Amino acid sequence: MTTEKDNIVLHVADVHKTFGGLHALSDIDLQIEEGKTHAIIGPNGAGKSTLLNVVVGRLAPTRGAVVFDGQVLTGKQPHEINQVGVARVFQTPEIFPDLTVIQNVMAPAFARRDGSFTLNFFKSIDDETEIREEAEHMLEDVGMTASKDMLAGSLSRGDKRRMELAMCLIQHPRLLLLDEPTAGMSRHDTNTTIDLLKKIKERGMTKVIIEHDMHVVFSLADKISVLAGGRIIAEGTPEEVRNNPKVQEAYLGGAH
Amino acid sequence: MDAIFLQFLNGLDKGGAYALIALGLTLVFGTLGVVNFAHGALFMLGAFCAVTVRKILTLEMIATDPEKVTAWGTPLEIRTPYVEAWFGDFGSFMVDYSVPFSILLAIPVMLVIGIVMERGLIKHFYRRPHAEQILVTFGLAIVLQEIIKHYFGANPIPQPMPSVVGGAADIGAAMGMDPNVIVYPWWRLIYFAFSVVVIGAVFAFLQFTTFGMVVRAGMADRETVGLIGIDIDKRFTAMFGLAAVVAGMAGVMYTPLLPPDYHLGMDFLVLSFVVVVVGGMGSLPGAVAAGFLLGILQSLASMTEIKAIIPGIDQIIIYLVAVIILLVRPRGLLGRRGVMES
Amino acid sequence: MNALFSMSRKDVITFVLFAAVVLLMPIWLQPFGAAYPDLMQKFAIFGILAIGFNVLFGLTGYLSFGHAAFLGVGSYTAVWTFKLFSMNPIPALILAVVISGIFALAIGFVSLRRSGIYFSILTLAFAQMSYNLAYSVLTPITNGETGLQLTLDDPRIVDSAFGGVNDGSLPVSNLFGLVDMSGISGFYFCAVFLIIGFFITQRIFASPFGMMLRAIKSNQTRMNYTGFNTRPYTLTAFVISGMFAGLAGGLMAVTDPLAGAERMQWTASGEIVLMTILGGVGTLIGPVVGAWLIKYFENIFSSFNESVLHNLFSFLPDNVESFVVSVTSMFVGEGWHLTLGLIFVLVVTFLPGGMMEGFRRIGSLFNRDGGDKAKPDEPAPAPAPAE
Amino acid sequence: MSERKDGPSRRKVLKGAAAGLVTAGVAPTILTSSAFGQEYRNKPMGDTVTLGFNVPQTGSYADEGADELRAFQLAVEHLNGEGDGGMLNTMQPKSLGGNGVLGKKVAYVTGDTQTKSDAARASAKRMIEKDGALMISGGSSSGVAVAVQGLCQEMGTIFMAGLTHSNDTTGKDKRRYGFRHFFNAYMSGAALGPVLGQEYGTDRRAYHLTADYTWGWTQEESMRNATEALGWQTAETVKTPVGAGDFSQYITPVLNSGADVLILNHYGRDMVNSLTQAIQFGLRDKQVNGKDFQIVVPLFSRLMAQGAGENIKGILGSANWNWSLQDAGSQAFVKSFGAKYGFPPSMAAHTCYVQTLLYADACERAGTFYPPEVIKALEGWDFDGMGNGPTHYRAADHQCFKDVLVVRGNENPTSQFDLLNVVQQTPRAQVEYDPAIFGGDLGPYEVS
Repeated sequence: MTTEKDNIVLHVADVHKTFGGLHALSDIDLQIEEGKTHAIIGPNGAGKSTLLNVVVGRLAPTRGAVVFDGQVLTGKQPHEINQVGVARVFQTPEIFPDLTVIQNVMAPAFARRDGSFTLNFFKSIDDETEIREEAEHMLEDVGMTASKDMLAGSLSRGDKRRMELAMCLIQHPRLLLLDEPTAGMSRHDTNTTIDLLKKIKERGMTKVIIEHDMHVVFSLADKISVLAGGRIIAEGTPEEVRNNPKVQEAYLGGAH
Repeated sequence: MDAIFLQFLNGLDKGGAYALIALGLTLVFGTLGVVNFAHGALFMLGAFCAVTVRKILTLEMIATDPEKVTAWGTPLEIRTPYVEAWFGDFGSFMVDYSVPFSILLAIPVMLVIGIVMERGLIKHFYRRPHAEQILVTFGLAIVLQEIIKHYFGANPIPQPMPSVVGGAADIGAAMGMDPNVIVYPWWRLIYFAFSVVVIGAVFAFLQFTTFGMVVRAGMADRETVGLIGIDIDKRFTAMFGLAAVVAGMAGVMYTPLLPPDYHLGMDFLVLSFVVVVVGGMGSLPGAVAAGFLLGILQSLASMTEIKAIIPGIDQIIIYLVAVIILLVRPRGLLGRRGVMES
Repeated sequence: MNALFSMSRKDVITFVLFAAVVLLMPIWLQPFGAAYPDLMQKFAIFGILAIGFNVLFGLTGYLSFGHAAFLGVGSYTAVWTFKLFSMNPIPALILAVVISGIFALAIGFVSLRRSGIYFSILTLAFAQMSYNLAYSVLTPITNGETGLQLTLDDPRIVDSAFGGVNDGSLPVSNLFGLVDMSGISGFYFCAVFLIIGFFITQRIFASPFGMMLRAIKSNQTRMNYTGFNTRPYTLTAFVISGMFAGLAGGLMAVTDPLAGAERMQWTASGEIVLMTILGGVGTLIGPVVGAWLIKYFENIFSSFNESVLHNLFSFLPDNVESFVVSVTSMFVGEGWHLTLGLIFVLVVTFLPGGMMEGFRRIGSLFNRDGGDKAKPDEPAPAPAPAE
Repeated sequence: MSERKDGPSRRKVLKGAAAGLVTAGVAPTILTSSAFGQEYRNKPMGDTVTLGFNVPQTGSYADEGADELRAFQLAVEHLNGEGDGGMLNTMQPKSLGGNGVLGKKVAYVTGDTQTKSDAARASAKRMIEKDGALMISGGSSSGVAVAVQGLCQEMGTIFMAGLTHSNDTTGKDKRRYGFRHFFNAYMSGAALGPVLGQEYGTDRRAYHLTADYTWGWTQEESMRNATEALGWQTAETVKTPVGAGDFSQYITPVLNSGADVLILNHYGRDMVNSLTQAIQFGLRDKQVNGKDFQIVVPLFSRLMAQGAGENIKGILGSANWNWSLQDAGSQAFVKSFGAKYGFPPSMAAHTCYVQTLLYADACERAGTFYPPEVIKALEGWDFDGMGNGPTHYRAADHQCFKDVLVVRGNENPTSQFDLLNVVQQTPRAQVEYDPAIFGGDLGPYEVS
């Protein structure tokens, strides 16, 4: 399809994934440009989450490879993939419910600074002022300063998502994968989140976002890929996609 | 060859016992999500149902013989069991068959014990961490066995099987081989058959009754079943009772092979956990398969020829097999994903 | 959890109080009839064992059911060091910690490939194999059922090089010939290690490493996608707690040079688990309290016999006395297990979170301002993990 | 006799001081002279002397432990002049007067060994360190006996072993402070051998099932030596894991091994289980090599025989003592025990009772509780009237030598306690051996 460009940060190259006889993904070829927000949309069961799972190493593709910034990610462990700069927000928040909010946000900062394993058990966490301050700033950004000492498990679902976003952002990933970041949020929370994501965009972070909410998609995305039945059926700017008859037939027609 | 065949028989008989004990454990785990360290104690209580029945049947009328005295100076006692005095031959028949009779007592008693345990204690622990379930059920097991020790003492108490099946069956001769080569105790054959019947009955119950279907659905997804308006709790209580009954019956029937004492349950506890985990937590067929597999391997590993190659292998075979299986199959033989991995 | 952040002063106070409580045992245990060297040594040793176990179980949530194996390995190593080299406890303890650490590394490397109950059973299996082999075929190394003991003809090459005299009696472990390791000095020796161990655990709890371990317990998936390789973390925790167990085993040999196989049996492993849960999983002090409680019951409650009870209740009228004695005797002496079982059931039913939860509740009774959940100063009892 | 052989060593003083610190709890005690007053550990200062009885109260041997405890209580009563005096009336020679020991009233403390070395040592230490026990007795397994005996040597406290049958207790692991009245595996073999020869002939093939730990091995070795001396062959010796529960996988190979005798070197629950199961396999109904198949259980106890029930009938074995013995000492003991508790004593109870009396008598004769003197009074002591005929406490290994009973499971018991018949009282001369064969070293009289 498209040729390799210089500013491609993630290349999902010819990926197939089958479960038993079921083709969850076929011939997926996706190129994400640096600094852009790339939305993947599609009806339920189209294979969106499977695609993200292949990218972060939770699932191994049956065929094909995922290349990030010139490195092949396929076959790497999830933590290795994160260490090269890929962070992910999950559809159902994956957080540390037994830690406080601030600890939740500090932990990823340690991963960024110290790598996947360090044995620093003699230094008190209190002396890690830099990381703590950074985490506090991050919480300020997502508007959660007030709840920083609460147990994360006791947060509302919306707050959990915002915190998870903060956990990813504090790592300054080169690529941020967002799996329905506003699902289950109130309109107000959704708008706050959109604002937040726009703010990150200004910082030049590359994002891949899976979303059902077209409002979110069209206010954020630079480029959209439409997935249906495990294949990319359309790709382009929001305008192009909106006007693509195939998309309207397969997806938007049904949804609206 | 004969030796291997005999060891295979041993394995079946052992495997039947292991499977029967593990079945209830995995049932409780699968339905209630409770790690029940008191399961061994239920097995022991079953065994003591048999002891109690026999005790009652052999209650003795005590008369003293004024002529003779004991070595410590009290008049010699003449003891006659009441049942024999009252029912004559039928009385001695009842004493002879006390172990099978005990099942009649064990079923209701164990059912009640199981339900009381579940309603009184276990149900408060459904949502608690497994560690706390372990502590409370372990504590309960200690309490139960200490109560038994208080009333029955610590010594093993022999429970003879009915004299008709007291000897050994010449299986070899029945199969047209030389006599006296392959002989196997009748009671062990009965135990094996019994375990097959009970396991079959439990499976049939879960497979073919509505009750069983609801329970199986509950095992798969408790919340959904709760949502569609079925009172799953009541059924789960019944499941706990059923598990107690299965463990109890296994205990009753085991008494002729192993004279029971109060500590019996603890000896089987670790083993039954290994069986359940090797089979896969919460998987009934897995528990049965693992029971037979471990039973047979244990028997074969005890052969002198094998011990000569690997000394001490019979001491560790069960654990060794458990390690290998868990490394090859992360969730045991037939375990489901996501169970007890938190 | 904000304890972590306001730490320093609070942790210092906790530490000083803990050290004082441990060192003053000979005084405050007096009224409980527990102030004799052997029991106090056991308190210190099992305290070390429990806090070490808590680093693994309390922080990462990995429930090892075979921890007694490391205790046994530590003991065997220490006794062998005594036999081969020197009666000085220092090399014996160093070797005990190192060897049990290596043992833990090997077992942990394999067992940590699985989690949940599968991990527990793997550790159980390894420990039971160690126990069964030590009891039987490994008798040349372990002296089997009888247990490994010192003998007069042990080489003890270091001691004899320095002109140790053989006066026909078995040597006693001693610190450079100055302080015997039996009796009260043995207790203080162990107590120092308990305090050091407590300090180390305190550091671990308050460190980023400790937070990572808690995070693993909380959500391992998130750890992976956050860029942490959880295996080295859990393995480190496993080895650390194995080394604590090895130290405890070594100290058992130092204060009493005998190492028996039954130290590795599953019941011994189970006891460690029970101590930790009884005291309070994941709290700093809870496991130590649990260990003390269980050891106290084992040693003191078991010693009450009927004549002791009759003396105790002699102030009562005769018939009341004999009734009281017969009821009480069910729970002490040979009935001490019953009491222990009842305590397990009662504590876990009414005090989820163990004894520490009880202390917290008592504390909040006195702190009238303290709302129920206003300030969780110890790590709160872990909520039920999602299955 | 002087209570002090030599002055207290510096270490002893330090220990005394430390002990004083513990007992009194506060530092100033160190300065008072009372801490220096003890020349040996736990010297009785008041008008009582405390003995420590360490028996299994939990675990499989709890009933045996309970019986031992009954015997201890009875012995204490008799020593203090209460009750009918029991064996105090038959003991020969005797220095005890039924007024306590050396004028002090005998008190006792108890502990639970749990049949585990660690627990037994902890319990013994508690009795020595906290309760001031001057002597430790009891126990129901050799592992525990050896472990506690080692401890007692270190602590300088005399240990009068209870039920322990391994050769090691007074062989490889013998200690100056440890004494055993009970017989051992070697004596079982030596006593059983000739009877087996008479009963089953000299042309037999024996199959051994042996508990896989030290006691089992010494038992197997002794039985092999005894039977092979008769001309028997040993078909196979198989080790079984302790606590195996189900022994079927070890019993089936016996069926077609060509052996015609099965020797079960098991004790306690293992014995109950393996014997019960072996009989279910029809072994006793079998004919091999034209002879009736036989089962032998080298070490019998009545309590364990109860557990095996009917299966014990007709089985040969050996025992230290049985309540049916007709000598005056045994009868006196059975009489006072039975009168107090309503049933006859076990052999574990007998050995514990005798050990307590022997210790007390030795103190009386030594004129002091000072352990080295008491030890010397016990070493080489000859006595009679305590069951099993004239008995000798051998100085070289602290093993008692006396007649050994060969017993058979009673075919027609007259009561629930009448489970064993004494087939033969094997004379002491036949079971004696050279102490050198088992090695070991007693160690010193004086310990720091």
